[in-house]
Amino acid sequence: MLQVEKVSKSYRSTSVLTEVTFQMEQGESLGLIGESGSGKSTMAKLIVGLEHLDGGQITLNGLDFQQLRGAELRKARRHVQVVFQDPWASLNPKLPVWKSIIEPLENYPDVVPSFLKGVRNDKRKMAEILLEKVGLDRDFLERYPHQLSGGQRQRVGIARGIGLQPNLLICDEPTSSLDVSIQAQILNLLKELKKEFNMSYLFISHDMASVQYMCDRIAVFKQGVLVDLFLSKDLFSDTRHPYTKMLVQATVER
Amino acid sequence: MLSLVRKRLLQLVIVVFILSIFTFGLMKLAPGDPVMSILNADEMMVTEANQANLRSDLGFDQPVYVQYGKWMHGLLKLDLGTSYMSGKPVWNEMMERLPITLQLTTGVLLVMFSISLPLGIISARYPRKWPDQISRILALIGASIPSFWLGLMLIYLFALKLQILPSNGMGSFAQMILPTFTLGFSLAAVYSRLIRAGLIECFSKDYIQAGRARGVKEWRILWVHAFRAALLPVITVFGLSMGSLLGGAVVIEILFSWPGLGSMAVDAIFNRDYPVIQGYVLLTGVFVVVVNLLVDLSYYLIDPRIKQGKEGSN
Amino acid sequence: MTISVDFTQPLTNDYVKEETFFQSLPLLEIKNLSISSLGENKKEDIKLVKNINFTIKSGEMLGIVGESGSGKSLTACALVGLLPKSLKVTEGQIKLHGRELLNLSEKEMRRLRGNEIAYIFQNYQGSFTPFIKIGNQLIEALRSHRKISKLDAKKKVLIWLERVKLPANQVFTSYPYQLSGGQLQRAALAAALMFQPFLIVADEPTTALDVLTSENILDLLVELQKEYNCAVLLISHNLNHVLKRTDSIAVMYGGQIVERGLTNEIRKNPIHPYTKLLLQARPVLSRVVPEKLVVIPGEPGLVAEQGCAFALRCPKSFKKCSILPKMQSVGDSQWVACHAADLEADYTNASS
Amino acid sequence: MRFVYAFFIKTYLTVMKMKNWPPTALLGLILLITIVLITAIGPLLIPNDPYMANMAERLSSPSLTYPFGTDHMGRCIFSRIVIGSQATLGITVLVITTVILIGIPIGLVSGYIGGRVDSIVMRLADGLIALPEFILAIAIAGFLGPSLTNLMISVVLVKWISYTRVVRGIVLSEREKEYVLAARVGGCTTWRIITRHLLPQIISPVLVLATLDVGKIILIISSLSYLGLGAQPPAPEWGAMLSDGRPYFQTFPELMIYPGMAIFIVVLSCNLIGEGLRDKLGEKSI
Repeated sequence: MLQVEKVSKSYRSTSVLTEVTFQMEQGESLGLIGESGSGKSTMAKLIVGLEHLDGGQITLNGLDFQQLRGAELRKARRHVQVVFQDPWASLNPKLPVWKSIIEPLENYPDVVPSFLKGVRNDKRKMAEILLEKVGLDRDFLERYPHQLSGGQRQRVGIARGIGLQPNLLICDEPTSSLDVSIQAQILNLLKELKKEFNMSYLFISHDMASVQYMCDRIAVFKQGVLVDLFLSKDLFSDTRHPYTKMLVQATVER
Repeated sequence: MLSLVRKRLLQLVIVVFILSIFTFGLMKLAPGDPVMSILNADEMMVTEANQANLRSDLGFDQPVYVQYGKWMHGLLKLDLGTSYMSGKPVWNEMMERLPITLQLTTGVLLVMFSISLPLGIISARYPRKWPDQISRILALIGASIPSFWLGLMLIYLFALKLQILPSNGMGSFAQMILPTFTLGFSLAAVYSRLIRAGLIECFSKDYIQAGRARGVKEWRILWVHAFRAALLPVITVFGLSMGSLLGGAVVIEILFSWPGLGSMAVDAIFNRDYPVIQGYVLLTGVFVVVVNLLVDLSYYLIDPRIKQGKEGSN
Repeated sequence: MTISVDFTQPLTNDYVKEETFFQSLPLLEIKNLSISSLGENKKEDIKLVKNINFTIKSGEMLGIVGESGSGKSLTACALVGLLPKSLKVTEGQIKLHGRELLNLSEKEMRRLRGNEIAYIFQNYQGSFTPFIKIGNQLIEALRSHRKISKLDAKKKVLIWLERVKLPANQVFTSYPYQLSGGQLQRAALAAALMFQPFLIVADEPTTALDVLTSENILDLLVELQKEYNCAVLLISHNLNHVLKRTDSIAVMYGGQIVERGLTNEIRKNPIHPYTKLLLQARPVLSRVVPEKLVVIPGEPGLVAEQGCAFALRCPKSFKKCSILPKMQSVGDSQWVACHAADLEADYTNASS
Repeated sequence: MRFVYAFFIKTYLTVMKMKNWPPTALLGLILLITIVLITAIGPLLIPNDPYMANMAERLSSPSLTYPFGTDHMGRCIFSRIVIGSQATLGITVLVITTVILIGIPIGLVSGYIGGRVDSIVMRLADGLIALPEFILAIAIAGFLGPSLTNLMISVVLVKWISYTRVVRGIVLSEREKEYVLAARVGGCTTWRIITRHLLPQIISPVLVLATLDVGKIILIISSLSYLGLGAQPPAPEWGAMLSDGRPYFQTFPELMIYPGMAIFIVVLSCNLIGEGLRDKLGEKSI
């Protein structure tokens, strides 16, 4: 479904990504792990076309985003959505929750996800169904972001992300700014939704334990280079890259 | 550092260029005939012949771009043309009047800082207490009062009623007091709030707390750690408000009959003495850009991060 | 100017602190401490920290664990007298070597800060004033407490930068923005340890740092703590860090300490439902990945106004939880404030 | 037009949603509303024709017929001040509306789309910023000749750029925020991002800036009129009235006091409101 081939990117002569290659299948979840500045978030922006490539190719469902322009690009983009890192910044503070949630659906009026059949013209009803999917009740429809807690905001962000029933949902550190007791809630929710909609996840994180919990495969980034790519069950294998071993060592409890 | 200077010098050139086109263009757009006003000023019989003579003397019979070229050429040699009224070179006339305006602005700056610095610091140390409230009310009044009216009222009170200060003229210290205070007060009112806001923001910064946690003495926190950072916004606005200072100076010079650059410009406007207006606008523009260049350089001295260009935008 | 540093000299402090005298007493004793926010009319508004008690001994590392709003950082700020102006300590005692800190004047408090209690902040960028070189800031701190010449101060600073494994001469002449997060936090560690304080308060010292850098910094903190036998109060929401390194733990929820005791005991045998859930709810690296994580219902902001703060989110809450549970000892070195713990007491004793 | 409509509706809603106004701002609001009312029904209030000269009663002291006395031409000062507010307030409202309608769209486009438009606008701004507002107004009035229209043109020319700069600055910082990225990922068109996501963010700062600018504009207009570069006699504009009265100032200060007070009160009420709005809406930067 997603093909990333020899992708390179640099900002002002500093190289952020160097010849990164990987593939993803439908329904699979891949974890990208690395320290800050390792290029994992840039990878996400490149995949949704928020940034331009310097070299290489990214294709989603056979479409090359870098070749598409204007309306065509918008049309293609609906298959990939993003849940952002900072729940405080990712919602427009001036819009009530339900308007934020259904915005993608407003932008793509001809997309009818299976769970919204029959209510496609009723915006509030759609927002209500989506909220229910992420475990919030209809009382939240009219609230503004500042009236929600961090965890609730992140749920709203997820509701917006799944509205178009995308093939690929990119989760960019979705729990890193949340409290410990909320992290588990969000991770469980994401895992359930994935099963329900057969979505693929690109799960970006710096926490090895979350990635192991969420993903089938793990890709380790170090300074823009993909140093290790393996199945989650092989995490403790001796053949792991030394850098991966260091990360595991730091995360594991003595 | 060097690249910053280069960038700013380039900007200076661009600004002068834009200004020159702007003033030259406006002069061409201007209604009324300068030739007529020159001749009228001489109080001679105006004939067709001496109109035509003067027209070609001034080069008005040539195409616009040639006139502009000539004018620019002169500009590079500091030749801004000749005043229609006095017949003297504009540059010389401006240089005669510049010291007067400088004397006024220096005085105003002194008044401004000696009022606003203590007021700003005190109200930042005791926010929402009475010194802060007083400075807030003063700031509101200062920002709302027309400076020429304040000047008139001060003249009425101190010169006419109490007769303790001269109402106009320049030269003596007593004659400095009313003009500098009139303008200094309005500006100080605004500045004291800026200094307060800057300081309060700095007090809330983590590094102030960190300094305290290391046991650094409170006066050092204020003067070494907070004040220096608070200077940044103050200096920025100082650069930007060079304008209000020069603009205010025009009114004050007229009000107190100081023969500075401002009153020269206003006289020139009424006499349609375009070369003088042109010269005045150019000189002020260059002056403001130079002051802002100095402001930018002082940023660099205050905050080394700017060297990296991290806050170089804007 | 470069100064050659003689590393053969012993790194003794200028003052000989009378440590032996205090050995028998706990180093820091917090009794019944409450912090409230003051409303507009200066009346007591909301109680943010409620009657907490704990002690730290010399050389001990105590971890305070809690989520946002649990009051852990406020407690730390109160220790050094740096609470924001809108907050106030309304009851209780903070005793360092038996000396009441809350009665000290601002001047005495300043002398104490840095010198006897050092503080390391979460936001490493905020630890140093951005436009002053690191070296000068460290010298400034030294000279705030000691009568020492600039040259001697510089020597001492360089030694300490070296001790925290930084390239001393280079860091000395750097501005904060020229250093990485890890380097800055090391420099902050040097600033804290320079005076060989009795107590270091580390408020989320590595939260903003990468995984590997965090580990290195915390390892260094432990190493130096052992060497100089000072106490450390490590505040963190990262259970992993706290479990790995501390000697004892206090778990806070909604301004109350709900459980405290030796780290090993609590790890093996958490009693308070909140502690239990916290330990289970986070993803842990292991060979067997659970299908589902244990979830704590609700949000950290959900705090019961009366009785047990956690009651509204607690799966085991019952009628009695509307009365504030008392802190009671469970075993030799573990205390818990929970009514449900009474019911389970027999079970826990049997298992441990 | 949709844009203009959206902007004013949203501004209105922003103001209406605000609660707990500080008392000083309320005072300013009440003052300003009173002044606007007086301006509106001014012709009904005035006891005398503001233009009618009566040399027999020149420079007379306040009386029942002439509440504030008469000027050097025997005209009723009170009537002239009341009618004068029409000129001052009318010009100011016209100028500030024009400035907003020019400044905001350019700022939005320049900030969000960037590229060549942005660099041209910014070079122009650099050029204009070098000239102090007041000096530029003097220059334009000087070249085009002293008149109210030229005065308005010059103030608009001077002021739009500061709105463009503010709007552009906000857009530059907002467009990198995650909610705008999320809107892009969610398939929003550029137009929709600008109107729906960015426009609401600039309303409060522009509102604050505009209220504070109203005061500044009144001051500029009256100062220039005082210098003789704005409203021309016999028009009853406050600044021009002050200028007219200057020669009689020593013997008859009332000529100066009342118009000056009028300017001061109007500007003060605008500044009180502006400060209240700034504190309420949290726009500390302006």
